[in-house]
Amino acid sequence: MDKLIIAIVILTAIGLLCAVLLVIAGKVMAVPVDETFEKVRACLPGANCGACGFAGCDGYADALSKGKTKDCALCVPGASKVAGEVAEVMGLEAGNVEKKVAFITCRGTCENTSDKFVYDGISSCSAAELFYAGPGQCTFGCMGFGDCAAVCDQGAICIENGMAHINPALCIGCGKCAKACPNKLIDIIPANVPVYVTCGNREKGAMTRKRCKVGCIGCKKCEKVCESGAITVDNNLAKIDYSKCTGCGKCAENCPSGCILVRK
Amino acid sequence: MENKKLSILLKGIIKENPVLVLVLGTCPTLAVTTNMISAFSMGISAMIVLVCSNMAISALRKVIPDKVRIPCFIVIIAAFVTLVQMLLQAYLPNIYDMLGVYLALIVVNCIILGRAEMFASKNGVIDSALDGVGMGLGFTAALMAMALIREVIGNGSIAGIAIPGLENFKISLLMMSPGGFLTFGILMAIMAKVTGKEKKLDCGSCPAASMCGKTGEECKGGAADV
Amino acid sequence: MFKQMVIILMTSVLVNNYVLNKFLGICPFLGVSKKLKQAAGMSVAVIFVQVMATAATWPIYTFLLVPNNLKYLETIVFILVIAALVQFVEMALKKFIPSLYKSLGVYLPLITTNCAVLGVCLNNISDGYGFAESLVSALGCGLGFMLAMVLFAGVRGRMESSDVPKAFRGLPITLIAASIVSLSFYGFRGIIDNLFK
Amino acid sequence: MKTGIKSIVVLSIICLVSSALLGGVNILTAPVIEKTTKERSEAACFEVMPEGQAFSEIPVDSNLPKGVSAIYKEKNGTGYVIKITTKGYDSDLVIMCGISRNGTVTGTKILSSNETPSIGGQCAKESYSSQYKGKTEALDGIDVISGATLTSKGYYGAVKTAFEAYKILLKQPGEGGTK
Repeated sequence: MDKLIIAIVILTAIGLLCAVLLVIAGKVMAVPVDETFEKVRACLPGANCGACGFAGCDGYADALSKGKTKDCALCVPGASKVAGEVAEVMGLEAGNVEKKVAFITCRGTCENTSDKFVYDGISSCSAAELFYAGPGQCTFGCMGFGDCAAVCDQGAICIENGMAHINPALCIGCGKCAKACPNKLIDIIPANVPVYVTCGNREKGAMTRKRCKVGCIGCKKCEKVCESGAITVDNNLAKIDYSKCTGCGKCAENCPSGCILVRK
Repeated sequence: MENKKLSILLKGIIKENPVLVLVLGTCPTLAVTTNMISAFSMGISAMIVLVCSNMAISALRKVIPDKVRIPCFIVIIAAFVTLVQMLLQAYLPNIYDMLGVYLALIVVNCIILGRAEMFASKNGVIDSALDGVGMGLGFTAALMAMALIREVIGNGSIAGIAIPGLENFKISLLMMSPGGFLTFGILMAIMAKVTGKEKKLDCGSCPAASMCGKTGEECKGGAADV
Repeated sequence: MFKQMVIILMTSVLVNNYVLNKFLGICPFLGVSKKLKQAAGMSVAVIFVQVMATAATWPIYTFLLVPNNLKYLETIVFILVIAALVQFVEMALKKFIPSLYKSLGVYLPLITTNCAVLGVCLNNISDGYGFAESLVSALGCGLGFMLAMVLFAGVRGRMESSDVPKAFRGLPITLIAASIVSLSFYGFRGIIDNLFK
Repeated sequence: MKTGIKSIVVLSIICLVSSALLGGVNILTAPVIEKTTKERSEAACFEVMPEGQAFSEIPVDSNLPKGVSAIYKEKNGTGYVIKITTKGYDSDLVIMCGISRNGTVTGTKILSSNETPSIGGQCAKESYSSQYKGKTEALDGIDVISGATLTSKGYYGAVKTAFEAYKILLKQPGEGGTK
C-alpha cells in the first residue's frame, strides 16, 4: 500500500513543482502580446505540425498578425474551416487597395523548352548566367535556380517544373525578385490587368520558334489588330502599354504562338 | 444529427487519414511496420489511448486553464499510455517486447496531442470519442497497409508466417530503415493519386499564376493548361 | 573514459542517427526542413532542449524513481518535466533574449511533441548510461538530428527545380529522397568499429 | 492571480489522480509482470541448458565484465546461464549463454535483437548457435558468417565475455571451484 502512496506523493510533487514554476515564470516573464495574435491563434488547430511552412501554429499566427503573410488558407490540417475563421478574424477578405503584383514574362517550363547543356555548377541564376548565358535553350528565359525565390521573404515564389512561379495571393509587389532576376524577366504591374505577354525573347522569330514552343516570334500580328495601339513590337518582342490597354483580348486571339494570355 | 456523428468517424479513416493526409504520427508508422502483428498492436494501443485521452481531455476542457494546457494534456495522455504499457507487459509480453520503446513514444505521437488540441479541446465527449475511434482506425489501417507491403516484399512472410513461394525473392532493404521511408513515400503517392488530391497544377505551379484572378480555386483550362 | 565518450557521440550522430535509423523526430523533420534557415534554427533548439531534458530527467530517474522502484512512472514524469521545461525555456527566451526567441524560440512548442526528445531520455535509461555519458549521447543525438535536417534541407532545395511526376509532387518525393539519404548513412557503420579498434 | 492558483491546483489534481490510477494498476499488474518475466527467463535457461532442473538468479556484482546483465545459477551446480547484452550491428544484442561445470558451452540463444533479419538473423538460426555447443573457452573453429561479420563478431564477443564472467563466478568464495 505504501508503494502507492509514494508514487502519488512523488508524481504530485513534481506536478506541483512544474505548475508553480510555470505560473511564477508566467508572472515574472510576462511580455505584452498583441491580441490579434491571440485571436488568430485561437482558431488555429494547434497541431504544430509545420505543414503551413511556418514553425507551428504560433509561428503562423504571428506571421498573420504581423501582416507578414496574407494567405489564410495555409493550414493543411485545419482545411477550409480554419481558413474561413482566420480570414474573418483578420478581416482579410475585404477588398484591398489596387494591388501591384510581380509577374514573370516567361513560360519556359520543362514542357515548352529544354536545356542546351547539363549545368551542375552553383545553383543560382546569376552564377549560371555567367556561363554561356545559362543552360536554357532560350538565353532570355527563366533558369529556375531560384534567385528570386531566395530573396522573396513572402515565400510567394516557388520553383516548380524548372521554372519560377509567383503566387499572387502572397505577393505584396515589393519588387525584390525583379532586382534579383539576372534576365530581368519580372515586371511589377497592376494586379487586375487583363492581358499580358508571357515571353522575354528578343531574338528573330525563327530562332525563338526553335528555342521555345510558346515564345514571341515578333510577327507583329497583335500590333496590327489592336485598335487602341496599346501593344507594340520592338526588337521582335511584343510590349503592352497598360495605360492604353482596354483588355479586348484581340491580340491574344490571333497570336500564333499563344504567348499572349488573357485573364478571364 | 446521425450522419454528423458518422461523418466524424469516417472522416478519420480516409478523408483526413492522420498518417497519409494530415501527416501526423509518422514516427511509429516508419518504425513499427516491419511486421503485421506489431503494426496491428501499435495501431490498436494507439487507438485505445487516443479514445480515452480524447474523452478525458474533452471532459476536462473547460477546467484546464490555458497557462498549463499542454502539461495537463500530456499528463493525461501519459497516464493512459503507461496504463496500456503495464497491461501489455503483464498479459502480452511478446507484443510488449516487439513494440519496445515505440510503445512509450505513443505519448509524444503527434496524432494524439494533435487531435487533443485540434478536436477534443473544442468538442463534446461523445464527438471526441468518435473522432478518436475514427482517427485510431485510420492510423491502424495506414500502419497495416505499410506493414503488409514491407513484410511481404521485405521478408516474404505475413505476420511471421513465411509465404512458401517468396523464399529467395526477399528485398531485405524494405525491412531496414530506408525501406520505411520508401514505402511511406510510395503509399503517399498512391493515396494522393487515388483521392485526386495530388498537387494538381494549382496556382502555385502555374507560370501565369501571377496574373490569373482565380487564385485558390482550381484553374480549369487556365494559362497553365493552354 | 574519453574514448568511450567519443564512441557514443560518433555512434549517435552517424551510425544510429535518431532521425534516419531510429525514426524518432520525423514530424518536424518532414515539416520544417523546407528552408535551410528554419532547419538550422529548429535543430539548434532541439539540441538545446535535449541536453537540458537529459540533465533534468536523468537525476530524477536515478535519485527519485529507482530507490522507490517506481520505474513505471518513468514515462509520465519525463514527459511532464519536458513539457514544463520547454514552456519555461520559451518564456525565458521571450523575456530575456527576444532576438534569440525570434529565430529559435518559435520552434519550442513544436519540440514538446517531438519524439526524439523523449526518445533520448528513455534510451539513455535503457542503455544504462551514466550522467556524463547520457549528456554526451543527448548531444550526439541532437547533432545527428541537425545533420539530417540541414542535409535534407539542401536535398529538398535541389528537388524544387527538378521535374517530378504529378502524383509524387510535395511530400512523396521528399520521402523517397529521405530513404536515399538514410541509405547513404548506412555507409558509416563500418567507420566506428574500425576507427576505434 | 486567480488563474495562477487554478492552474497549479488543476495540474496537481490531474497528477494526483493519474498517479493514484497508475499506482493502483501497478499493484495489480506488478506480480503478474514478475511471474511472466521469471517464466520467460526460466524457459530461456532451460533451452540453453537442457539438463538443468531449476535456476535461481544471483545478483550481478560490479567486478563482472560490463556486458553481463543477469546470471542464473543452476540449483545442483551443473553450471551457470549468463545473459549478455552487447552492441550488435544495429542495436544491442541480448544473448543467453549456458556454461556447464566443466567449462564447456551447453548452448546459446539470442533473446532479442532487431538485426537486419536476412543478414543478422542467420545467427539466431539453430545452425549457427549449435556450433558453439560443447566448445571450451578457446572457442576454436567458430566460423563467422560472411556478410554478417559485425553481428557474428558481436555474438562471438558475447560468448567470450560469458566465459570471463564464468571464471570470476567460480573464484567467488561461495563456489566449490571446478574440478
